[in-house]
Amino acid sequence: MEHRDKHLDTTSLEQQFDAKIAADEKIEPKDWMPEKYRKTHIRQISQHAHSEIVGMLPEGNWITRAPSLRRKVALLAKVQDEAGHGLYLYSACETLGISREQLYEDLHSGKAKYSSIFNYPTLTWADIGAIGWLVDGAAIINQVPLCNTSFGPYARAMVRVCKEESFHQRQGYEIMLSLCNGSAEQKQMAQDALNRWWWPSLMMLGPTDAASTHTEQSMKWKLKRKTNDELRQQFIDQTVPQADILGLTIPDNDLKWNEETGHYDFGEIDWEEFWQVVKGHGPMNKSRLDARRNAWENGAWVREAATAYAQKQNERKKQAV
Amino acid sequence: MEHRDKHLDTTSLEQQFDAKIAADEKIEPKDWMPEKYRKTHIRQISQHAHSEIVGMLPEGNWITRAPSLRRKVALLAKVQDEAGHGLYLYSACETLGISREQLYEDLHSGKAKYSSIFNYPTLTWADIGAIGWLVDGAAIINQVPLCNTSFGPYARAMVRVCKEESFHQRQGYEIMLSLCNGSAEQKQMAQDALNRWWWPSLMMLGPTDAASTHTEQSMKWKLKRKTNDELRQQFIDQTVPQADILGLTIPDNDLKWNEETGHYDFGEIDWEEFWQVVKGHGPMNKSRLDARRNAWENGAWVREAATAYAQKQNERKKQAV
Amino acid sequence: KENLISYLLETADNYLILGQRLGELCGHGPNLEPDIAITNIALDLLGQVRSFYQYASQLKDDKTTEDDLAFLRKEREYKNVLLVEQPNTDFAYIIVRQYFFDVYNKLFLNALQQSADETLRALAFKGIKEAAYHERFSGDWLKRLGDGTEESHNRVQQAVNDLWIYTDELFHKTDSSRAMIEAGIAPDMLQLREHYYEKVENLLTTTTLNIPEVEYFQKGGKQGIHSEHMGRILAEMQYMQLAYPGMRW
Amino acid sequence: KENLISYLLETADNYLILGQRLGELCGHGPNLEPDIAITNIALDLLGQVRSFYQYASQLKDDKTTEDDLAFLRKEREYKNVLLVEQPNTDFAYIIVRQYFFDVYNKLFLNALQQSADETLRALAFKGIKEAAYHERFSGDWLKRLGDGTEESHNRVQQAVNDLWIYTDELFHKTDSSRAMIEAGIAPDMLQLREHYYEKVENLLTTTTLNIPEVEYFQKGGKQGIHSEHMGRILAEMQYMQLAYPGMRW
Repeated sequence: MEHRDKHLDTTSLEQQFDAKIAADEKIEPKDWMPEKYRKTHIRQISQHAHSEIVGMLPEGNWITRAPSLRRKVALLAKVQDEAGHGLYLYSACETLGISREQLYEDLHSGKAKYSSIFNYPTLTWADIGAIGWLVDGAAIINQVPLCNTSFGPYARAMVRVCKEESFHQRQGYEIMLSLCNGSAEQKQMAQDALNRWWWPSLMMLGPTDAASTHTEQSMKWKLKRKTNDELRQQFIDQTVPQADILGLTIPDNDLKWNEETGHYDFGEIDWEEFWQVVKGHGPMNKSRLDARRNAWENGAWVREAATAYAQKQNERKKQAV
Repeated sequence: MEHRDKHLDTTSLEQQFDAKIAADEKIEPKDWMPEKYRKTHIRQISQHAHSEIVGMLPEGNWITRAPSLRRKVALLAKVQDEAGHGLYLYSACETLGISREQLYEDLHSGKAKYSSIFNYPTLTWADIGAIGWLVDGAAIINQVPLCNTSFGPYARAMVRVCKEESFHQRQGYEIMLSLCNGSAEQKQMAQDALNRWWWPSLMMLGPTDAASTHTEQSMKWKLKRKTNDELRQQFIDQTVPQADILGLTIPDNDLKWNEETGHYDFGEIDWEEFWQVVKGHGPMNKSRLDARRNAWENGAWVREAATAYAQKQNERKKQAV
Repeated sequence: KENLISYLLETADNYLILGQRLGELCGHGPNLEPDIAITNIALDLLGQVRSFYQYASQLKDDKTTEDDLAFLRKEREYKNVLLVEQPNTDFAYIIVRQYFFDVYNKLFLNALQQSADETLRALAFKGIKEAAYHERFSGDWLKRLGDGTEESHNRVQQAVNDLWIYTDELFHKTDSSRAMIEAGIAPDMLQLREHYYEKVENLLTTTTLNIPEVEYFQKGGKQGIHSEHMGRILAEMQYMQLAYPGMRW
Repeated sequence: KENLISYLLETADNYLILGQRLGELCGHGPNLEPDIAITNIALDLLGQVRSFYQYASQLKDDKTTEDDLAFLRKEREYKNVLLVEQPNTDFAYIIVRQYFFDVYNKLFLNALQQSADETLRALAFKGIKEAAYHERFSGDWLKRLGDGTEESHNRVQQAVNDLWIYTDELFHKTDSSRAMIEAGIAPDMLQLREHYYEKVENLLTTTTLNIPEVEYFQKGGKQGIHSEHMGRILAEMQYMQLAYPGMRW
């Protein structure tokens, strides 16, 4: 009987849970949730948080070399925003019962993933523009639907993130615009950045639907509302006219407007490269993880000092009482 | 009796030793020498060796930024020569029964000194010219007499050192000449370097005779043949016309030709500054010693590996026999 | 006017170089919170830089822009003190360098609110709240490190020992600052020197750190005689402006 | 002619960037003898750089000097392989990077002695003895570190693991090198690839080091797609030429 009750119990909890989601109500940390939901969310939110943190590195690479004070300030603020996003997202993830230390450990050991796009180097100032325009552009397309995802803390974090991301994207586009309205050398720099970031940005939207796992379940939980291929098409349709305004050429000979579908057709993506980078063989995989690990390890004594100090202060307060 | 014999013995050895020096014969490492002679030589030769090694740092600071390939190659070769000088001099010092490790330890602990001139920073490319012209110029004046000093290994090392130093000095002067024949900005850079290096170079020739210790003994042992003030006058007399050719102004309002003495009169030296730098308060004292210490400490595992490998090889050879 | 321009540069160069040093750290902090806070400080400082340089270029009235002032001077023309160009050796150095500067900066901006120059009064007013926040941040961390673990105590003591010799230069007068003091435009910081050391020494002592005994302080930055670090800071900072002269970004 | 110029740059850029990296070390070696030896290698490499660039500027016939080629190109225009721009992490990295390059360089210069281009034959002839000396130096140290202490073994194994992925790029063909191979001017290094790995793996094995198992090699340098280190190398190296354009030194 007991056994049976429990079974019934879980079933009814699960039904309530499904009903909540179907009714567009939020799941909160204290609510019951299926273990798979928790795990999937930990994986996705932490991956998202790690992407923000690792994503600070390629752009951070240009802070000391930004070409004007105005751009230096804007870039610093942008990278700082990414740290802030990391913070919201780690906090959201922590509500699912995992510690920040554990999340970092999984990042540093290579167990957790982050967006592969950050495994490419930033070679010129135009890359800062291209990342804002294309990478943040693709990120927004991925993220806007998440503002309505089922898990409350994640949805609320995404509302803040998305607001800032669109600002970053405009800023990135504005850098590209300055370059394209500048000297021939500057315009060439912009074109070169587009050439290098275009395909990786398309890959950011995930493997083709055929190769993609988890999609159905994620749709149900509103972790996904469109398929990867739909999002990719949306990104391309939105970005091509922006490139036209810049006077830049998208590095895809097969790209052309299709009157019939009302979308752009585009060329074959080199998925071999994508999977190599995911597997850790991108130009900067090692360098990015080393940088994160070094920051964490070199900071250990600082964190220990802060903890020790807080304990001492607590004890002093107690004694004073 | 025995005691008396020994005393007689030492006296006669000392007489032989003095006679040898008086006859301009060389003292060799295996020869008997008074303890004070040994100690004084260890101090002076090691100080000289340390100066070569520490002296690599201010010039080494510009290797990566040398303004042309030709200058980069020449500067690398020059700094390498200094390493070579260090090597000869440490070897000469080791013949007096002290190990290189001990010598380094004395440098790193601050017990042994090196030339204070290297405690100033190299701020512009012109400093590389000024160091060659002035610092090597003053060094040569200090060192040429040492080619005939009484201690054989030191004298022989100095012959090689002096030959290369004059080459360096010409090279430094040639850098100054290029700058002074260049743009107004380049000439100003040269003038600025002269302004900063002039007084420290004068100080390189040692405290005034009045403040100088050891001079008499050193004269006898041919560690010194002229007093500091004589050497300084020689340096000034030689350098002022060179500055004139460059069209640069020596930063000394009191400097003028004295028909009567046949020498240049010059202004008061700021000995306060000199002693501060000697005491370790120069702008770069800490930085120079840190750099040497770091190189030595970071290299410990390399030296240990080389020793371990050599031992293994020896054992293998033995076993093979 | 020449003196005012020179005084503005002398002041803002400190913010610029310290901001640049802090900018190197962005993304490499010991944790997200201090990483964000340090970037905030860098942003505040660079904001001040822009205001000061803009005012200076307005006075110059010869098409010199804020970016010309920031990026196109030669090393000998930068007037920042040696303290701010010291490297990010570890978090202890970063905090101590910051605290030594922040205490000065707060005193300075506070006094600058009495300036006879209206623009400077406004800049001081804007900056003082930020400076107070900076000092609280670096002071709090100094306490944590000083009274944290044995390791953190030793590291921060080392940083204090090494950086102490650069504090006195903050109070040195240059020809321009002297002229500005006389004109009532600049505060006479020498009069606040004692107050500065009292405050700093007080915090060090309460956090169990020793006050270094120093016979000789370093100087030179205000005369453009920098450490050998400065050349590398500039090579990186100026790269784009030098490699692509005269372009807009 | 365009292809030959491009091929000369592609070759000499390796020497330039490796020479620059080694130049950073001068005065900081673990002992005087290796310090001097490493500087010697830097000098040899920069000597080769000058000869190659001089030949290239002669061919260009448009007032381009060796220094223009060395100092005044943009990052994307440098064609060196990624291997040579890797940082001086520790002595093990320096030695492994050097050995991986030296073995290639000796094979290359040896083969270049058969070039149809007389100048290149002469450069190869001059360089081959130096290259043999370099390889002996780095190979000997690799043995010492590999078969020295446990620490040195681990460090050098780490360096081998990390740098191995940059070796394959040495053998990649570019459009220019392909054209030069067809013209009999450049050797086809791909044919020597097997020989290279045999030699390197042989030394690693005899010195008890493991040969890394690698699925994927890094590339991009020859197309001007460098690591993020390159920008900093150039900022420093180009500083004087950029800050003082068009001057003679």
